[in-house]
Amino acid sequence: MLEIRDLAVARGAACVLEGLAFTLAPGQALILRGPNGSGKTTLLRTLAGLQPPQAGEILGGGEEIAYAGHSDGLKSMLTVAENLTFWAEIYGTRGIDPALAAFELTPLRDRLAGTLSAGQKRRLGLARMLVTGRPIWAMDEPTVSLDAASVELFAATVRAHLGQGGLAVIATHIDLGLPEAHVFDVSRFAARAQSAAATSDEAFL
Amino acid sequence: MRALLLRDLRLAFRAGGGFGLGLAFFLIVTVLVPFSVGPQSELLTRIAPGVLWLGALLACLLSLDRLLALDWEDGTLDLLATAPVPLEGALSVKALAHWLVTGLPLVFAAPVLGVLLNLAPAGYLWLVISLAVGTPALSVIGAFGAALTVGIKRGGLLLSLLVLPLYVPTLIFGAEVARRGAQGLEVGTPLLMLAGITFGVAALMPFASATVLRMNLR
Amino acid sequence: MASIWEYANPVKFLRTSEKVLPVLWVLAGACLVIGLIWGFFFTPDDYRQGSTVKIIYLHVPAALMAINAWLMMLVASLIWLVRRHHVSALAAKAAAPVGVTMTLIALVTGAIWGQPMWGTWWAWDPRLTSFLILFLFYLGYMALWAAIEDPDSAADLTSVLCLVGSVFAVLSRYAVLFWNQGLHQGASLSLDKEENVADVFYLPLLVCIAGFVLLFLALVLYRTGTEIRLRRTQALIRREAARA
Amino acid sequence: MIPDLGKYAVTVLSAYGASIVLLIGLVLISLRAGRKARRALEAVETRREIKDEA
Repeated sequence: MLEIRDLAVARGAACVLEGLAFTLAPGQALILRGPNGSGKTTLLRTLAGLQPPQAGEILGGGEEIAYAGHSDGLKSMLTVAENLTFWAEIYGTRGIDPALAAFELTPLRDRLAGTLSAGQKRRLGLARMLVTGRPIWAMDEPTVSLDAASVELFAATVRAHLGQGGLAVIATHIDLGLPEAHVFDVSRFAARAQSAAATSDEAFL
Repeated sequence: MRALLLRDLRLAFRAGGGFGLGLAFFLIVTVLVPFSVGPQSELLTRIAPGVLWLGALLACLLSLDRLLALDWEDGTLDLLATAPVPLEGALSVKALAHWLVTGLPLVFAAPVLGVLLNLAPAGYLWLVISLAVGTPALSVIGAFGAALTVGIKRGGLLLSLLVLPLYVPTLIFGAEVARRGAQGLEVGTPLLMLAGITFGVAALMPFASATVLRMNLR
Repeated sequence: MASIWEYANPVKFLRTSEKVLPVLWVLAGACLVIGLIWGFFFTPDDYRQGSTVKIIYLHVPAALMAINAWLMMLVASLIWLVRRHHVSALAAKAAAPVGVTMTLIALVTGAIWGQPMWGTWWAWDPRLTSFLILFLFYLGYMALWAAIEDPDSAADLTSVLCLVGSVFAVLSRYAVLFWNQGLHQGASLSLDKEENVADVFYLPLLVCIAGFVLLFLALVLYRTGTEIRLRRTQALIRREAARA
Repeated sequence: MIPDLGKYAVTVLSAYGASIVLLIGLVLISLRAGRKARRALEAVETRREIKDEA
């Protein structure tokens, strides 16, 4: 369960989105849409707790959320299995084999991450979500550099996660093949000029 | 936590850079000193403890900007900040890994380099002890500097400017222990002070480091 | 009585400082001119130090303000971290260059005085050394302000640096005292001995200290105003861009 | 006019000279930066007024 109420988020000193509200029940997914710079990344980072919201509240986030950003946080000098095992240990979960299998990384498990192709790296980054064991996935452009087959793998993984009562908030431009997901267009919530004039600037106006 | 420590150590050994570089730098600085002050052995004996401490400090400083910058660039810090480990703990562990990779080898290398500088026989033991007690503080303080400058492009020079004044007390007490030891004087007071700094810094500094790192991740 | 937090509003601060500043400038200038002329022309020479005793009218007030400026920055940083008043953060930023100049004056006059007294420009006297370290702290603080683009992050990070730096400055002070004792037993040569300075020296010194305090206040108020105007300009430009 | 400073004349005068140069320099730099900031703010504010009237 994830609920946000009247949320406003800021990038740097400028408020980009305001009045955001949605409720996500277990098993539901939300696709964030909006042009570049509309604030999808900022919203996801706020949901993940990396930055405080400008206004409003987030219920059910915090320790329930696993976040995947533009960068996968991979170490090129570690193997695929070592990279994944590290995150599994950090999150206190066991067994990386299901995650490797889900993204067809099992044959690559002893390769150094630095020798993977861009798409393979991304798949490894996404496999990390499976080892977190957290119910809510907040993902920023997860399908960048994935080919069609890998996008299908990803969609299947998300569907399986939802089937187990998980939730997902995904910012993307392409059709993921998840017709059951709700689409949420953030550009409707673009902050008006007055409030966009920077939250910390307010004191000086 | 243990996973993070093991990962950092493994990375340091595989990538090579961090591990050997500090030692090589320490060696070169030590070798250059006689070239700059002259080869008279009694002069070298007198300045050896201080030179070795300064060399160790600079070698420590050299690798500080890798402490967090690499994890910042590839997004690991974002993911760590959202993971179920307290950032204070993660930073302590990273400082510990930095010390194991940089500080500890310096402790073992120092007596060997002491031979080059004609260190007094009584000084070896106290040199090693003072470095063993003092260098952890250098890593922990350095982690604070790294957290402070992690978001700044080409922050390496700024990092040195910020961290070096913070190193003053550690250097003073550490070098004092080594010098007094070499002269056969009593070392208790400075050694206690040095240990006090190391423990105090290890206990409190991670909170400041985590605070500034969170500010930088926003 | 109005709460002092009202002055945390930048616009209100500007309006008030506009009124106070002319008075402060005049007072500071008057005190400095009177104090320095009095000290320079109308005080006798010390029987031991000769005319070099006249340097205390610059050295002591500058050294005092070098420390007070850092203390002021510490308080302002704490206020910013706790109450998040922008004026406070900007005041800390504005005070740093003033503080560093005061430290530099203390160091330069100390060195010039030391030349005939100790026969050397620089001695690693505990007090001089402490000021040198303080100087380095000021440099680091200012460099960090200059390196960060986002003004709020810069205020946050420099505030924490100021806090941590203060602890280490105190530690360094004790370390330096300890370190120099090890070299020459307690033979501390220092210019500062207000404790046993006679009245003839003391009164002009007080006037000079008042002058330095007032000058510091005037400079910090003025420079804080400058910082506020710069922030306001940026804020207005950003709003224009957002409306366009 | 100048009091007899004895053998320390150079010392005292250079200390006063250096300090006064530093102080005046600081004041001048502050004043110049202040004037520049004031002008920049005025430029933006007049631009805003013109736009508001239009």
